[in-house]
Amino acid sequence: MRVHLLYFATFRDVAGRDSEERQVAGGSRVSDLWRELTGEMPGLLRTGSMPPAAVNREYTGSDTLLAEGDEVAFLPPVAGG
Amino acid sequence: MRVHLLYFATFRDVAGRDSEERQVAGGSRVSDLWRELTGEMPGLLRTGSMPPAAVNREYTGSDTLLAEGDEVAFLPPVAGG
Amino acid sequence: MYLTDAPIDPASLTGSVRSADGGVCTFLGVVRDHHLGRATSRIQYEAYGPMAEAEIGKIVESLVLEWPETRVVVRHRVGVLEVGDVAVAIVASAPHRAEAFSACRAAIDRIKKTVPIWKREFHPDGTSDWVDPTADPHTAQSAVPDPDD
Amino acid sequence: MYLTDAPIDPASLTGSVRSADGGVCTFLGVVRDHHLGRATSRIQYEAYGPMAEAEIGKIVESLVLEWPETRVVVRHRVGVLEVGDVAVAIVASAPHRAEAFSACRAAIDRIKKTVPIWKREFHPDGTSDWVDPTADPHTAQSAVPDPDD
Repeated sequence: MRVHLLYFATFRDVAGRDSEERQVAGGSRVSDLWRELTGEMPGLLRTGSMPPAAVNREYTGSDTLLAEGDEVAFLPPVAGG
Repeated sequence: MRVHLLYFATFRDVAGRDSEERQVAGGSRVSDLWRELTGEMPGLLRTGSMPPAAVNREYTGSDTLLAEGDEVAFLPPVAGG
Repeated sequence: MYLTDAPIDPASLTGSVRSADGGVCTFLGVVRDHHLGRATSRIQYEAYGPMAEAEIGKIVESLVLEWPETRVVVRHRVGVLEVGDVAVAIVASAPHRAEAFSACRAAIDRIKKTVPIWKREFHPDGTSDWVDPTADPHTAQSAVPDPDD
Repeated sequence: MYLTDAPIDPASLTGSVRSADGGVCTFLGVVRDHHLGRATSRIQYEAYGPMAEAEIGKIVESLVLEWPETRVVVRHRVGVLEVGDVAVAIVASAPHRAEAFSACRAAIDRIKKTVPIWKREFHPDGTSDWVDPTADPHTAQSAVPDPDD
């Protein structure tokens, strides 16, 4: 299945893109996707362990199952205000 | 000796004036003046016991000795802001 | 001068914010349409002018001693105000927000406590009261007739 | 809409103040000329727009549940800001000042914690950093060259 992946701030700098469509295995969880991404781009690990993740614009846990068409983003440390 | 006495807010309503020159005995203290005023105008007592007093625009205690030419005010409960 | 009889424009008070200040906390005290369950039509603020200026000055000095990186600007209106008018404006600016909030809050708390300013509430029925924050709500009402009505 | 790419005019945000509100507390977050000892020439704010809107909405709802008599208005700027520009403005109005201060302070604290907005500081030497409030000041600096310089 496919998910729509978004990159922001320092993660976008590391990935060199701000979004991508990505094929993931059925039954994949948020943590699986993070593992896959950091395998390809170890630079994502510079903010430490798995950052907060959002699926369809809501914060979610690392165990959340991904579904076809989900909008997924891993969020570097926020600094609004 | 003479002091310049100021009345504000509810005290001005009671006194019917906003200031007066008043003759006080030498050696008078702030509390003596308050006693004299409330003897003449018991309405001043409606805010309770002796209110905060100012001599020459500074808060002062009831024992403060008055001096010729002092500007004296008894202050009803303040309500700024 | 901290007291003014002209309308207060809060935006005009932020001129003291420095380029090192990241947080600006503003408090506006606004004339409400009621108080203690009674309708308010307008409010007259009266000050012991020179002493009120001095007392606000002392408060500002005390705040800057307590929060040295903070700047505090104060304006207090005197005269007759309508509902919605700004009675007091405080702008506290500091490098970080915690100090700006603390200094702003302390400023209004101290102003209400010690500055010789009084307010008389006028009600739609023509009566008026000098507000006494220290008294029981019921005994505090004097219902002096409004000479203007 | 809580996010805007146009300059924020704080005075325009007080329209929600009601005639029953006696206290209005405003917080402005302003771009400073330095951070962690380094000079800042400007800041780029970037948001995960739709999620940031939703998260700010949740914060505003939570504040109104906690302080039911309080109204809270929020604007957060995105894009490139110069020193002195307002990055975030919060206006909290309530019948009494305590609630206005508390809700305003809680608003900015929660916004900084959960809303997906990032800021990149540009330094006069042409380098830039994504600010990481959670990290050690020294390891947080990435010194990415500024493509515009």
